[in-house]
Amino acid sequence: MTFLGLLFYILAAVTVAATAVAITRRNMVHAVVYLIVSFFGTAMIFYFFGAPLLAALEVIIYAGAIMVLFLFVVMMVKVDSPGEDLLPARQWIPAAVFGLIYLVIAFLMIFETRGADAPLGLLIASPRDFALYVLQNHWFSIEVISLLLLLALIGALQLGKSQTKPGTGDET
Amino acid sequence: MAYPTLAALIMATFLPFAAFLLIMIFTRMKPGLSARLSIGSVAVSFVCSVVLLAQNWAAPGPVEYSTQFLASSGLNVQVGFLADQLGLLMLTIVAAICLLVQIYSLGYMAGDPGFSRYYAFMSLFAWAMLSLSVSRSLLQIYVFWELVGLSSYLLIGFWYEKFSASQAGKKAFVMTRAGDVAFFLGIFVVLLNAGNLGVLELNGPTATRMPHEVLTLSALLIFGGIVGKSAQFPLMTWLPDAMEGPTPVSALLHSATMVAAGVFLFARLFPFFSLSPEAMGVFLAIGTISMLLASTMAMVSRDIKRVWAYSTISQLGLMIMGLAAGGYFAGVFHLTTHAGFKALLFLCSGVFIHHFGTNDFYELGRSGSRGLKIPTISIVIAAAALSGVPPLSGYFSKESIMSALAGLSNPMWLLAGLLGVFLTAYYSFRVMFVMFFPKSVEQESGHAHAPDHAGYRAMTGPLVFLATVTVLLGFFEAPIKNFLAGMLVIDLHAPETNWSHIAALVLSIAGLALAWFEFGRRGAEQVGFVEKIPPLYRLFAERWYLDHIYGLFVDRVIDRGISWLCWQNDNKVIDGAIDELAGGTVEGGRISAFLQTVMIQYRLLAIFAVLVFLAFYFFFEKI
Amino acid sequence: MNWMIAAPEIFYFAAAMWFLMLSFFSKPDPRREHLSSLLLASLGVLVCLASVGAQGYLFIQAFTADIYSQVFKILLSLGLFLIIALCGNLPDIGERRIQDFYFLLFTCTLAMMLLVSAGHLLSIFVSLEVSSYSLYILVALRRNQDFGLEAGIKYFLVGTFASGVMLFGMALLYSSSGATYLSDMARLLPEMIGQPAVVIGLVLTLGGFFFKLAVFPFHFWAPDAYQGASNQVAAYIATVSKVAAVAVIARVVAHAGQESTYLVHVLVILSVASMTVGNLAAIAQKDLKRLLAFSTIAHSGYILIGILAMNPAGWTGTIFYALALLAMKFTAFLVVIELAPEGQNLQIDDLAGLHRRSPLLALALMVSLFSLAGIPPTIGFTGKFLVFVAAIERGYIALVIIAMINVVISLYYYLLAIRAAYLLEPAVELPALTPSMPIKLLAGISTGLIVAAGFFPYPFIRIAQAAAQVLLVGR
Amino acid sequence: MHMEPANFPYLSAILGTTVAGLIAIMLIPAEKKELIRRVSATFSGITLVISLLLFFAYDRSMGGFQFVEDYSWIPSLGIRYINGVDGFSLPNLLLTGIVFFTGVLTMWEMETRVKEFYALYFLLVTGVFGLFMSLDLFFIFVWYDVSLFPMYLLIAVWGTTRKEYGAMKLTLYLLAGSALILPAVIFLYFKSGLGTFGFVPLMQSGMSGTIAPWEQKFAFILLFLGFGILAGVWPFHTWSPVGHAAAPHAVSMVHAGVLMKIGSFGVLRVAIMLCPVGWSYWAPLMAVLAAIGIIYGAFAGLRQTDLKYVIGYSSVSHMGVVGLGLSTMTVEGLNGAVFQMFAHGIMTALLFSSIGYIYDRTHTKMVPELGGLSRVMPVASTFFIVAALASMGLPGLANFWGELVVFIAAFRTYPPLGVIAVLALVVTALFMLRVVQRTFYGPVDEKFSKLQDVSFFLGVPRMILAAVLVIVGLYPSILFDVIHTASAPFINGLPK
Amino acid sequence: MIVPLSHALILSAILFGLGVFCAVSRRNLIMMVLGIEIMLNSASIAFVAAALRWQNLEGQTFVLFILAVAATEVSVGLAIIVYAFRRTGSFDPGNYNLLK
Repeated sequence: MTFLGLLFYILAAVTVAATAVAITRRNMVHAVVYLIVSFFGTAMIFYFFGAPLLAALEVIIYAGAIMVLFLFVVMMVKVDSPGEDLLPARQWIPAAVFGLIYLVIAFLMIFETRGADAPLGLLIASPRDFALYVLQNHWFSIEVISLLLLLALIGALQLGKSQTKPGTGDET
Repeated sequence: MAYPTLAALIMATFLPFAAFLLIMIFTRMKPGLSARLSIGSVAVSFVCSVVLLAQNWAAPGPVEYSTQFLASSGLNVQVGFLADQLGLLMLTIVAAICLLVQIYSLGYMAGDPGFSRYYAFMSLFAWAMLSLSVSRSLLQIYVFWELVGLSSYLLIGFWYEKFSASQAGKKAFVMTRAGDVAFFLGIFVVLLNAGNLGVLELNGPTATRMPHEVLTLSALLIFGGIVGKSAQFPLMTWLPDAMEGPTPVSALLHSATMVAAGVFLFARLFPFFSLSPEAMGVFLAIGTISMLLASTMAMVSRDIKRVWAYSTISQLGLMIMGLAAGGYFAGVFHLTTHAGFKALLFLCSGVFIHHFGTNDFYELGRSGSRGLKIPTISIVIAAAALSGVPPLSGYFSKESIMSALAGLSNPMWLLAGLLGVFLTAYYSFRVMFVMFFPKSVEQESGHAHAPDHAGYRAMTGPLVFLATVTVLLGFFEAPIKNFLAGMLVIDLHAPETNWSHIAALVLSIAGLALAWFEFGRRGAEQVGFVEKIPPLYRLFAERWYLDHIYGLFVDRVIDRGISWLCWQNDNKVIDGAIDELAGGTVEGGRISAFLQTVMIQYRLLAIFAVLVFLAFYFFFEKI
Repeated sequence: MNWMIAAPEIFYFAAAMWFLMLSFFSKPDPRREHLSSLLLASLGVLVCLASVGAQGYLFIQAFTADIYSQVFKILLSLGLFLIIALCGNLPDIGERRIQDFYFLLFTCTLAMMLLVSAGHLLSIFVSLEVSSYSLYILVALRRNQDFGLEAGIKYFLVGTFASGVMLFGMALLYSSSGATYLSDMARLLPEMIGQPAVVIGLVLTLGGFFFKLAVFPFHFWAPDAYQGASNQVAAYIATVSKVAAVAVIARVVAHAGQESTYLVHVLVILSVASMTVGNLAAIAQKDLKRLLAFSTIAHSGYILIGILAMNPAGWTGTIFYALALLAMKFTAFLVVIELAPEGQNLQIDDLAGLHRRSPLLALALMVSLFSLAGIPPTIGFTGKFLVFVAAIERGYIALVIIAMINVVISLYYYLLAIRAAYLLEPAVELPALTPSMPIKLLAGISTGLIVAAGFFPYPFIRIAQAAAQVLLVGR
Repeated sequence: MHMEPANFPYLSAILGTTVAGLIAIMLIPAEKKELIRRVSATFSGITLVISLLLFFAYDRSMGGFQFVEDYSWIPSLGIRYINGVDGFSLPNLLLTGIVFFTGVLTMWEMETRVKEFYALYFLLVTGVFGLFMSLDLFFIFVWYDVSLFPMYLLIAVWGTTRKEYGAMKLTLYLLAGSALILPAVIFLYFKSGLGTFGFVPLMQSGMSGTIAPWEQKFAFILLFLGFGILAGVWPFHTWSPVGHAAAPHAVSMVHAGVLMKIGSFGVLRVAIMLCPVGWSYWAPLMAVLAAIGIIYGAFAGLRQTDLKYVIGYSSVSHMGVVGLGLSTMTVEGLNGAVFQMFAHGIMTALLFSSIGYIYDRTHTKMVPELGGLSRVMPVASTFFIVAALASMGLPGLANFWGELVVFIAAFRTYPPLGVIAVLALVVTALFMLRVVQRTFYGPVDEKFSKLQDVSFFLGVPRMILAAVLVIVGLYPSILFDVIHTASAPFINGLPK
Repeated sequence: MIVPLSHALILSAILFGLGVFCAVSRRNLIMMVLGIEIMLNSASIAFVAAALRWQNLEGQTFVLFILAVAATEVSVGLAIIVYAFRRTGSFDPGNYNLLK
């Protein structure tokens, strides 16, 4: 086992653990913070997998922007959800059962597949190469995704515009 | 066959049908015209039949005319005419009695709201019965057989507003239908085994090619039709009920002609039946049973028409006995004479009923039925003929049947026959004595005067004619025998045993005497000996409980049994299952719809679970 | 690069931008917006028709124009035009939001056009997301916000869940096969389709499309979204969005899924489950739109039959079925929209007396429902017939029998709706409906088309056949 | 198989006339009821005339399919618009024409939603005509369904007893049948390997064994059950009495008179003629079901108190006779079966037409509530009684010959079943006469004493039907000659 | 080499499972969105690992776009959820049950 390999396992363990902790937190702020840890771990893995740009983006966008947005929302609406049934038994037990079956099958599926044990050689995509590649090959998708972002913007705006008090009409 | 003959046959048979159609479609509203049409057509038929009879009197053998019918159905059905001696004789009898009865009906049915309808049905009957007489194949006979059944149904239920009349019509149709189904099956058996339904072929060599068992089976099945139509045991109870119809109808259909069709069919297929002694034995037994049972019933009835109806059954049984005993001529001759005197009996009774408005002959007697001279004389002649009093026609025909029976090895049949003769004389004259020597006469005057209007004349004319025939016909035994001898049917047994003649005569006189003793002599209490034995009386009056058995059968087994089961099966089992299925589907829909409304996380879980299952299935499928 | 092959997309992009600009710079005017959108949509139809012969690739193969995609673009543009024709009265979308409403509609249609042309997993994914997001917003935009937001949330959650599943599937597919272009898949996958990660990845990938088509088990959003969305939006989801989903599923399956019996089995299971669940649940519905949602789910099951046959007849039938679905669902929704001038949700009982209030609409409803039920001689029957023929050619006769039994079940609830329209009398006397002339014309034409195309389907079949040629990859 | 092209598209002319009638009715404003009736009568009269012309123009010496029209329809699937008539379809076409026309006249007095009624009625009949004349399985299926689905509204809107239940049951039941037919048809299409839905080539491949025996057996049972449901095969008959009772009179007429024939015709045309091997394999089952149906229908009919239920069950019984004929695998059997289809169609149409008249006057069709009607409406009663007698299989009326020939064939092939079937004649007679007795005989009820008898005009449809019964009854060859041209070559051409 | 591809895939699969678990069992709309984010993230790991296996940048490109989509999802999703919360005052998905 190489050093990087060991590091991978450690990071994987951290990521999984952080995620697992995150999803079981009653306090959503805590959950988000743990999830940020998880995303940091993911970013590290990206880095070792030769995607430094993505690692950075993961930290900036996922851990930074997205999670912060979550935090904003959670804090803005100020809900501690004390009454929340954290993990209702009639939900998590079936979910856990299917989750376990799923894991078994996932293991089976991954190991049964030819070439699954292919070693991951080290190859680093420099941000420059990556950017060139993306722009050369996936300009189309970039255009589309820009449309998506525009859409999200307008959508969020519209939903806000249409926001009304219960009982009053449309126009506020 | 010469064309004139064919033309005569066609005219004889189809004219009444034309009359039927014309009346039904055009002249329902014009009773007079309807009657004229009907009578005219029958008159032409009668003339044609007489001409044909005369023409063929000396002809050597049967003449047949046939044409292909239904060639393309895959069956080879030949239709046409078979004008042999038997057929022509029957044709003439039927045409004659039809004509007489229709003339008689002018008076009897006058003023009835359904006058046109009556004549339409009469014409329908005439067509069917005349055609039946000269049909050349079994299938054709079956067709007209059913049609006479139909006209019988319609005419019995003529006064349909009377519940009993419509009931009786239905009963008649269904009971004869039951017999006809056997006949129908018999036809199939014959067709499939002999490949031919022609009467001549069956009577000829074709039948001998059939296996014996099959032949017996088919004979028995065909005899089922005879049992139904001629009201033999066990399908006998419809005939007395059929007396609900107008009396001329009873005279025509239910005594003289239609019911005799059974016997006629027997005679038609006589050579064929003769090939199976077993079947003949069964026929003999059934004829005997019917004759005796019906006689006993006649002994206790107080309804004049019913007495004659029972007597009809009994006489038909006697004819069948004669035929089954091998006395071909005896049977046919008795058929001929019986047609005359039985029609006469009914027509006379009709006059009384019409006049006094009651069927009860005790009542008639009290009302002074003696006052009507012509009917009184005629009915006595007819009753005497029925009883076998010489020299009336009945005497001769009965004697020949007795001699046929006497020819059998087992004397029991003859004894039964003689018993029948005794009983016949007894019950006939029971009626005569009660009617004409009543204990008390309520109204000597009043009705006693013979009415003198056109209707009455129309009614009495046929009486006189028939009475004459009854008196004279007996003396034509020999010519008729000669005529029928041309049928190539030799009586199997024709021994001349004098003692049976004498015994029959003695017994009929004895019956007459007993009747006189109990009913006729001055001061007789007019109560028969049977009536003094209550259980026996009840047995006879209830017609040996045959109707009860049928009623129970229809009610319990068919109506409340099979039919109920079928209906319940439809409702509960089949429809129940279908409704259950439909209800289950709707219920499933409700459940399914409910499952779509569960909380969103369960839905996501369901998606996940299905995906897990599908992935799992991949490995499962590989195994 | 020949940009002209993307003419429809460019046109629709421009149209969407037009409304975006309007919303920035102009006060809303419903009538003007409607007329301009109608004009643009009809122009769009013309553009699509004009570019029907376009063929070629843009962005390597990420954008593929071929007869298949162009035919579907015509259907999509036609669908958009028809839906916009029903938007003359938009009571459920606030006046202020009307420009954005049209923007979203055009954007969504544009995304679907990109979707049917996409030749790369990534471009498929992003196009799908764009169309989904515009729909989430459209659904949530309803004036009745309790309904709209709830429907939006559910639609959104199921949709993102499905796209998560799809991404995971794509990851599996890519990690084990290395193929991302559909053409690569057609080349590489046949020999490794037996690998679990490949084929399960493919199934999960299809999950995202199944969500669009509302195939079991990704159908859970449909009833709520239909019921919660405004009538016009529901009509759009039921017609245009389904056409696009059919297109992309057929294309992906044709490229990636040939030779896999496992995939066929999965599709059979999902098909049977979809139609059974959809038809059964529809029986118990009172809300007309919800009923139509379940009927859509059932129809996705029938369409899958054509797809899983994976033969030319199957592709042809699938494409024809998409057309059929467009026509039938549109006609049904036309009646719904005309019957609900306030934009309210219709109960089945509200149809009472329709045969007197408007014989034409009643007839249109009856014909469309019978067509949905697959009764000849309607286009719905011909569509079913074609996919059944394809399935039996492959020997899936049991599947067809099950489908036919489902047809019988479905007939029950369609008949209930027809019964309401033709038999029931309303409790209070309702005024006669007088749809505007264009609507009458539209109802007449669509009803006529349903019958005519059912009876003389050959021209449409030929188009479908031509389009289906594209899917015969690797043969 | 001989195919004689038509010099004039008579068959399409029939379809065209019904469709034109449909369109004409749709264009007339709903208020002009009288005009709608007249238009309907005219168009249906034209179809009757054309079908009569066809019937007599058909060359009996040549046989085969005549008046064939053949146009390409969906070439990619080998679907063609082929119409043609042979000895099997010709009587059914004529039957449809007669029942169609008389049905229009029977409904003359109806006042509710006249326009819609006649429009749906025309649609229904278009399907029926189409099915009888089409020689392409695709079209046969299409017409089959076209003739079914208008039924729902026709019954549910204009019906009487439990109409919505009956309508729903009938529609779902019959379409469940079509659920079996369609897969089987497509199955045969592929198994023949010919790439055509054309009836004649498929039949040849069925005859020659190109379609393997197991395939024929499989397809046959699907087709038999599918069409058999419509033909009222026991135990799938329960929709029939319910549906009959619920339907309006003309629809009952078409339904029992023609629609059930579609079922048996489908069994003959599609199941039997395409899958002869399957036929010979399943024939005993067919025969047993048919025999049960005959006797069962008669017994179940015995308990009914609703006139239409009685007729419904008698239809089950009579259609059993058809089924029995079809199961015998003989020329006679087929002849008798097709003949019986015609005869039963006319007979039952007459019954329903008469019941319709009675119901319109008395507003009841429950036997116990009726009585003595012969006194107040003798002519109407006569029509009913004639039909009832025909139903009993009385010689001289059409049904007798059909039953006779079928029974003979059955007796030859399945003697025990033949006996059972013949025994049912007694039961049929019993229940028919009971109904006649209780409805028409007996004292007339006070509330009915003012009723009018049928007028000449309203009597016309019943007269036509009764006349057909009598004419065919007296001269059955008129039909047998035609039917034989189809049945004999078919049976003789069967693979040994 | 770092690790076999399968190990990275296993990591991805575990995270995906956790994401699903979170989405289906936390009765909180925000947590559900969070769970879906985790699912998207798990796909990203698989893509990056696969990119390494095939030695091309396709996988990494995917991840780039997943980031964008995730951002969109959060913005639109949270917007809808927050507005819904304003009307109903609840994040409990069980409270959204008007439509049936």
